[in-house]
Amino acid sequence: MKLFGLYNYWVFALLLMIGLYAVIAKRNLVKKLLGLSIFQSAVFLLYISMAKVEGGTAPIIQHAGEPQVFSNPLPHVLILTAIVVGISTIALGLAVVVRIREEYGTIEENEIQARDRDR
Amino acid sequence: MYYAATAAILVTMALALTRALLGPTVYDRVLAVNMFGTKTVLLVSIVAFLSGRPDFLDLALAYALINFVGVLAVLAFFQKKRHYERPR
Amino acid sequence: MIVDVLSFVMLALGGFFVFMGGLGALRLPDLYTRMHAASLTDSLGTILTLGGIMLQSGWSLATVKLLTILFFLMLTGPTASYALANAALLSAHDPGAGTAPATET
Amino acid sequence: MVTLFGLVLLTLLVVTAVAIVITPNLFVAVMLMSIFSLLMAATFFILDAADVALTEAAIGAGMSTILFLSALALLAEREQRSPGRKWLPIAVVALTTLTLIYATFDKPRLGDPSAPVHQHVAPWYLEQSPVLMEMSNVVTAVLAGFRAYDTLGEVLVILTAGLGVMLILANGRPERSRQGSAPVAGGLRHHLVPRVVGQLLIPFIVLFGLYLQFHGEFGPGGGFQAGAIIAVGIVLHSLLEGEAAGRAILPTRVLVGLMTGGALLFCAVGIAGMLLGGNFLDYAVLAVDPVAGQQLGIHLVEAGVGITVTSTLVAAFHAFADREPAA
Repeated sequence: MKLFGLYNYWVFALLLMIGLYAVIAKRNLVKKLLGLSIFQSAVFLLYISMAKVEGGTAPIIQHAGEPQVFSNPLPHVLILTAIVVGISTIALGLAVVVRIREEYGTIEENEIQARDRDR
Repeated sequence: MYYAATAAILVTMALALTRALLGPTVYDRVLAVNMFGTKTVLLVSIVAFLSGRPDFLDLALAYALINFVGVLAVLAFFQKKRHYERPR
Repeated sequence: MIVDVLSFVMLALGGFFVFMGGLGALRLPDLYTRMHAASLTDSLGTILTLGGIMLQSGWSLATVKLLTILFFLMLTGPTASYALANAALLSAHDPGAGTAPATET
Repeated sequence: MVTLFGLVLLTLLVVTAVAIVITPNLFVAVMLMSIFSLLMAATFFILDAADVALTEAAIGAGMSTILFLSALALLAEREQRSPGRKWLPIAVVALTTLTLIYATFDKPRLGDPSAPVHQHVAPWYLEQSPVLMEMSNVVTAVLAGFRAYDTLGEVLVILTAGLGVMLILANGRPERSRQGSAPVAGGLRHHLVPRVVGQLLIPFIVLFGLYLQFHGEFGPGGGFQAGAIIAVGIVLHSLLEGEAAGRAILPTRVLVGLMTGGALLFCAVGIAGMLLGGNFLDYAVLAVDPVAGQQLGIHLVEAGVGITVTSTLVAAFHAFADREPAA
């Protein structure tokens, strides 16, 4: 298992960059938002991986007094709230995309910019 | 035996993912998503039992309930799309 | 002891059916046959797997929760498959299309 | 062995993420995103984060898919192929990936108990939350108790985002939507079997959400998870019975009231602590017994969080579902 001790972090790096690629290289706005979601999930994965303690269990105390190893609760708290904040900001982004579609008739970035230049 | 069952579920997840990637129709992909949800429920149930924390079965219950709503949302999406594409 | 053996058999069979369902969903030639493979084995695999865990955990809160999960999965799984097949059929997705490879074997 | 399963799940995650970026069909991308969320939730569960897995399942597989689909119904489904000049982003991304992977070699390996993260406040939280608050779920205790100020900020961000969605999508085309309102309003009324089963499930989903809300101090659960699950239950009703029926049970005015009401309840608990002689969000002074005060404060705060999250997510869904695609 020691060999794979950093695998979680490698996956984090890969997911982060896959998300970033979608944001910078794709022209479709919904695709960019999906990329942003992946980016976000990668950060969640990083935090939760850091919280893990070998041989530990989720930080919910079962029998008081009994010595037990628990994973770190603090990153769990941060990510728990971040997930819900994430969905509300994605909803906000989608709302903007829907309005752009109504005003410009397209959700492709290059076409929107072309329209802007023509004005 | 738990490990064997879990391994089978993971392999099935990979197969369902392949089906979701291959398509060819959108319904195949929705089918794959639905399958994936059921497999996640089973996986969580087994791992919750293995790790000796049966209180985490709440999670599996949540997945079982939520997954169905996703399929219905897809259905409503198809219906809305069909409705707006036909008259125009 | 007997309960142990029984639950292990159930888990093994459950894993087998789940795997078969996955294989069917990947390999079968068209949408409706794939749906058939996936939904039937989903139900059977779920019953067997969850049943196996239930036997292991005995009479406890865990079993009640597992029964609840099983109940909801039995309710939602077939309904989802039905809804999906119905939607596919309504959108004029021909059931006969793409069955050619199956007739060859 | 379970760690090995985690590795498989992580590998599947990367495959799914690549597929999401590559596929030109946005509907397919959203379906794959749903799979991605399920995988992510299973990974979180294997990494001992039960509460986070619950949230990710309710939000990622449920609400996120629903919101993306209801937005996609208003947009074009197919992405246009963007031609040429791909090498620059690929080069940037590849270089950054390699740098990040190189940087990970300095990180402590997964699960190392002597990692710096585990040395600072976490042991204190684990030790004190059963003593100070008599709460067995440390995540809830930290979320609503020790770091409540943090959570208040997050709730306000959620509230702001929800109001933003409503305002951006508020200026509809009233004349047009009046004309063509009838047909889609029916929901899934003609799909009899899903409708009956769905209606059967709504009370169970809401009940389960309430269970999570009030069981949050003993097991996985709390305001955020409960809010997301109850929101899914309410959205299910709108999906089955149509937008009009969904709006009738929870009109926009009520939703806005609930959104702000939840956040205000949170603030009110904090101010009540100040009036009773403690600090802002100091729960110990709320009751005669400090432990009972802590528990009372946490329950009220969690209720506020649950109300705000539920109504924000439902309001965002309605904002999208009520609109018609532009011609």
